[in-house]
Amino acid sequence: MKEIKLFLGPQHPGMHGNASVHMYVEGDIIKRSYLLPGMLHRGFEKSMERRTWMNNIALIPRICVPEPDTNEMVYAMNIEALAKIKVPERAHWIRMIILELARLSAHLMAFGGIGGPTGLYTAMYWAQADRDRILTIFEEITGHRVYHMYIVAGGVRKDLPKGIENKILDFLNDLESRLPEYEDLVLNNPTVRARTVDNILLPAEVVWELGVTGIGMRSATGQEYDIRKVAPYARYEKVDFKVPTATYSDAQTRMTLKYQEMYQSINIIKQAIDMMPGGKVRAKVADGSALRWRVPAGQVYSAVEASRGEYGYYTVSDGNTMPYRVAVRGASFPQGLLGVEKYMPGHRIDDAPLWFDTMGICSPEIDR
Amino acid sequence: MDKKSILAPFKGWKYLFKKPVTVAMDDIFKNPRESQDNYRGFHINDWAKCIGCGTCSEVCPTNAITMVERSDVADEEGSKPERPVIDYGRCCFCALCVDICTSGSLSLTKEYLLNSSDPEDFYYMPTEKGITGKPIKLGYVKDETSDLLDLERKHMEHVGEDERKGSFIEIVRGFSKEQAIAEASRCVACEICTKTCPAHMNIPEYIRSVWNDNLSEGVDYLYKTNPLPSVCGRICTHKCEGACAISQRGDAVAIRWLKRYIVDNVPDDEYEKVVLSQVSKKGDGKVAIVGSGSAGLSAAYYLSTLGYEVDVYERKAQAGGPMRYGAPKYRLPDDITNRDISFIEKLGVKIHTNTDVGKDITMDKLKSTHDAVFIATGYPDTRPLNIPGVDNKDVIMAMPFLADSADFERGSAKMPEIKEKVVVIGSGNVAFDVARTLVRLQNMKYGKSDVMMAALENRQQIPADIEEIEEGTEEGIKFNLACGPQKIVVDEKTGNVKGVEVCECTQLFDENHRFNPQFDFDARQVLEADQVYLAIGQMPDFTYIPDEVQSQMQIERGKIKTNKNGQVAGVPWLFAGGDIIKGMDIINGVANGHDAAIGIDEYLRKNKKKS
Amino acid sequence: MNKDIKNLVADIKSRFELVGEDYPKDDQAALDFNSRDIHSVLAYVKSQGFRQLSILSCVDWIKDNQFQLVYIVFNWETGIRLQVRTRIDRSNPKFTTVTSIYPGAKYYERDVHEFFGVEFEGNPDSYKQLFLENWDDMPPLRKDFDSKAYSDRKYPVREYAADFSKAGDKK
Amino acid sequence: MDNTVEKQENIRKGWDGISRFFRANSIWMLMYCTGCCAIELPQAMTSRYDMERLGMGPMATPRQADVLLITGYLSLKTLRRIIYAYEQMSTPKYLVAFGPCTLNGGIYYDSHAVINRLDQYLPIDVYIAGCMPKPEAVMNGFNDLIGMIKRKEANGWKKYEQNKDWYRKNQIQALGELRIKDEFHE
Repeated sequence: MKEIKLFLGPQHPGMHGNASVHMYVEGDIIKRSYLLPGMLHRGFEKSMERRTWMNNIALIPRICVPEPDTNEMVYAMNIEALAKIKVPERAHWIRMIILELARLSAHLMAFGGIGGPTGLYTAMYWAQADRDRILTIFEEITGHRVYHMYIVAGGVRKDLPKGIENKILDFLNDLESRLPEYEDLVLNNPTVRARTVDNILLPAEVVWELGVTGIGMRSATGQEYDIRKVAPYARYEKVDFKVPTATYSDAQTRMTLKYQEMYQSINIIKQAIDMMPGGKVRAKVADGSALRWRVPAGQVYSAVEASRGEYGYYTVSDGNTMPYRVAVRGASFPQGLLGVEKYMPGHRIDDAPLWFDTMGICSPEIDR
Repeated sequence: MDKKSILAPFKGWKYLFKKPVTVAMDDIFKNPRESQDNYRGFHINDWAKCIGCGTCSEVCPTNAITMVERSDVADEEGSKPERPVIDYGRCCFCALCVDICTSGSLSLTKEYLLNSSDPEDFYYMPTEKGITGKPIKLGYVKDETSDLLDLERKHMEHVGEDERKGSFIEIVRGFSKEQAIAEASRCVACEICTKTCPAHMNIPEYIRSVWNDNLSEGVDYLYKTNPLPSVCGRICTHKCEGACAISQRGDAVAIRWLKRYIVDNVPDDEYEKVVLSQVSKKGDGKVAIVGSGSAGLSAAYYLSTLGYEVDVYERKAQAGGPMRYGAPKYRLPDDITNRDISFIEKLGVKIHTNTDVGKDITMDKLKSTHDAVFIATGYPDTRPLNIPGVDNKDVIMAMPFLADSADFERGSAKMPEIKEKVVVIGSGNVAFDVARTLVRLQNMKYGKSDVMMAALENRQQIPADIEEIEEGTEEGIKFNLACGPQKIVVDEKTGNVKGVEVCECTQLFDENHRFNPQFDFDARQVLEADQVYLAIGQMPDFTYIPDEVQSQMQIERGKIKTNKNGQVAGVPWLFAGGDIIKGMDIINGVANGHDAAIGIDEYLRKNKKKS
Repeated sequence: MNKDIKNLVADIKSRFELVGEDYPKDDQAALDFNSRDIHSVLAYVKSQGFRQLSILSCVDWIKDNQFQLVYIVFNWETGIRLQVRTRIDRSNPKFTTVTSIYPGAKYYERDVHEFFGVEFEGNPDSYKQLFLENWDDMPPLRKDFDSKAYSDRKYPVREYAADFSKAGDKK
Repeated sequence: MDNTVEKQENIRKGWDGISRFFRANSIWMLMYCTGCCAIELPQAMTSRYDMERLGMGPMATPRQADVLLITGYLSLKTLRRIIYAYEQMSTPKYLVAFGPCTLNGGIYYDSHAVINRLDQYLPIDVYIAGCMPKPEAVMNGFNDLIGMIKRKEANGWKKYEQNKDWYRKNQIQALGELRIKDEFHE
């Protein structure tokens, strides 16, 4: 049969985000495929070298659109490690609430997003409506729905507004009661199951070969490979939560894990609200006005567990007011580039968007 | 397939009976929903508060804010007539501008609606009204946590009052390197201080030099406009700090101490290299300068960097004027003054001490041997007080006393005659100098002090610096404020002073803010004292100027009228500067000296061309 | 410092020549090696449980005329992270690929090649453009590349007509 | 004779009005998430803000779409594809630009990879301010566009046809060449 070249994206309803896959197909089967990234390349790593340590807070959330807070967190962690800042206790807990809310919002978006390639638009409608409530909570805490610029080096920018705890709890209880319906709607849906069960496999060897992290890794290896457990940050070591794992990774497993993680996030936030102490929320980064903050020289890497896996920044300071170099490890870089090249071939064309969705790929963080 | 999954789709029907999640059309279009309390929407700027410092523009990560000069905003002390303009084609709504705003004038509103097909609509100068013109609800405002300025001044070490009140040891210890860099990093480089400083010193630049730990560059900046940085680093009246943008909400940057830090920490040889490198050598001529205070020395320095031959005439034994004979040594040690003057002398300036113009050498002589004359003779005399009994020998004038005391402090004279219980009349900086010097002398002589200050002003009106009041109080000075001296009480038998009779001063300024003291003559009391010191102000002495020259000059209330470069109106070869044209202030003198040097240079070059 | 890291570094020291070391965090060590040792070091640490290459990055030390390659590896069992670093000449930046040890490095090497111009011998695709298209200047993350100047040269900026210098003009 | 011309003219006008009415109330937007502002589009499209109340819906292919949304910054690589997409769309076509990045570069004003002014390369009918615009702002922007279509003011596409050379010149200045072989992997 003749090999035909197909483009999936950048403008394609099945493509979430601005990226393109070049597929060479024979009949329905993908023979070779490559990702064409860079549509969202903005040169962040360069722009950050041109802005002061504080100013970069405006830039970094924009690297990953669905889950910007992880960027803020790793950036802050790096500065704190370099400048040896002791973050106030309360700030740790607030950060954890923010990060988990962000994880919920990203998971909801991805979970609903599965409705696109499977034709189950109800899932998307529900998930977006629930996600909107998280965004409203974010707006109240941080001042904006999507780009929060809230977690800053030394703590958080402002204390939580009064009474927000109850709003969060209300929402969490509501969501918790609705999650079983999502299970019925998506996970137990025969149409979806027909597409996802035993499809798009991710064996453990592949995980190690590519360097896939996050749900992909945990669904294949059966181990609690979660940075929140392995190398805890914020105050994750003090809350009690489980990391869902599995040993057989198909699209259905990965969705199920995502679904189970939402429960864990709800659980963590509830504990955090309960255990959060009072006190200050921000420590000083350096002397003087923000225009003149200097961070001591050094090179450090920090990573957090984003909804898609290990999200890290490598920060180099030469002791000046601006970073000397920041390198971003997007969580989906390995599976997005090498994974598409090596492991998308063999699947059917119509599974390509599904492949993308369940592998957890976010193009802005690949392109940076 | 089980039964559950068949029925599953119908479960969704229960939402028919629940409150819809959809936002109503009216809530989107007619009355758009209000944002949450913290929302970062469009800007508003309270013009009454805004000082145009431009820090918002400096911090903006998107370069969205430009400062535009407004013709309808007054150019006042402590502010710039500029206001921010925001380009919503850049702004990313991060609110860093709000967090760093020095005056707290900038805030964000809850507004979020702005659509247009005209890009010009997105370029906007925020006012109190907001971009849409609708009633405004504040969104994001800064709080203590989000503030990006450092409002607290770094602690400066002082000598404790017990140690200092018995000696003339310098009180302020000076910044360490860490402290200086930390203090320098508080500056936002708005340049409002530069505008306010009479000498227009490059303050943000030399603070940046401190911050970058490049002190010889700092010295270079200092000498561009001030050849007496060591002295000014200690006793300048620091108007700059009053104008500092940080002082809008916090402590001003310690500009004076940072200047002092630079000069104290640059080694002499490096210092000399910088100072001498400023010489440009092109002028040709000879200039006489009368008086070696700040104005005279400043003019001398800049004239000699321009290549002129300069003679400075000083009637006292040492050059420096009030730096030498006014400022007490606990504020300005002698070697500091020596240091500044020695660099000026290294440029070739000749200082003739013990030469009283008018007596030892006449003005006419000076005029004939020099191409121009610069007079900066200051306010050497104390203003007299016309009340009964002031001619007593125990009523002592401030300026001669300070000069005598200065000579004593440097070991070239005996201690002035002081008694155990004294009253100082006046509350300016000079009065405090007198009082605090007296505290020290009394402690040295009697082991205790009893100094009372009496002044017309009440505590809020005291013109002296706040540190003087605080430190003076710490040293044990007592105050009797808001009182007007009526007479000196003298013991008729011995002729000794017994005290000062004062009555209450009920009002100092009238409704028009003019000086117009009112007294309650019934509320009288006598402040007991063995000696009374008068420090109610100074005045000039123009007797050395020949009458025919004086008749061509215009002198009003002790000030000579000049053009902006110090050229005396009516007498083109004569230039004046310092206290006698501007009023008492060391930094005014420095500025006048610099201006006069420029004026004299212009005048001489014009003359050269003619001849 | 973490005890595991101490043992690990001692172990590495006994096997390879360590040029420098730094401990930016409790569970992180930054180790500098000669560039000839990098492959054996990476192969060794991979056998010691550092199964994941988190990122391969590059730092342009323009004053020293050197590029620094940084391999960040992670041990999921112990939570220890290593920065394996080496410096190479900046004027002719070449290195050998590590894809045989960490296959995931393939695209990171392309990334570093694209943004710094470091060539990786043995990585067949590393010379191809990945994120940029029709790029016409030096690799953009080099320190001597001025992105603002490039942007100004290539993409016009809007000049607004509104004049706010006096009262009454617009709004 | 005149009568028939007038008659035809009236018919044309009437037809024009009718077609504008339908155009304005059934806008298909091209599903192309070009930048970060697209993250609020799912909110606007789904049950919370329900864009379909304005008669708007997503469309998969450029040829059937009426409006192209530029959701934020445009890297060069996307600009090239946007131009492909825009030129494929059939007239009348409209362009809505989101956020500051399309106006004057936004936070990426100094980036080597992102253009500063979109109106140099494509004609824009409505700008929406905000980084990023809230769904309400997006909806209001669309409402404005609908009004403009009704009032015959959304004429960006005509401008593009008339000044194509100027646009093309700018496009080429930024992109080097407009059409390149998209085969970087081979």
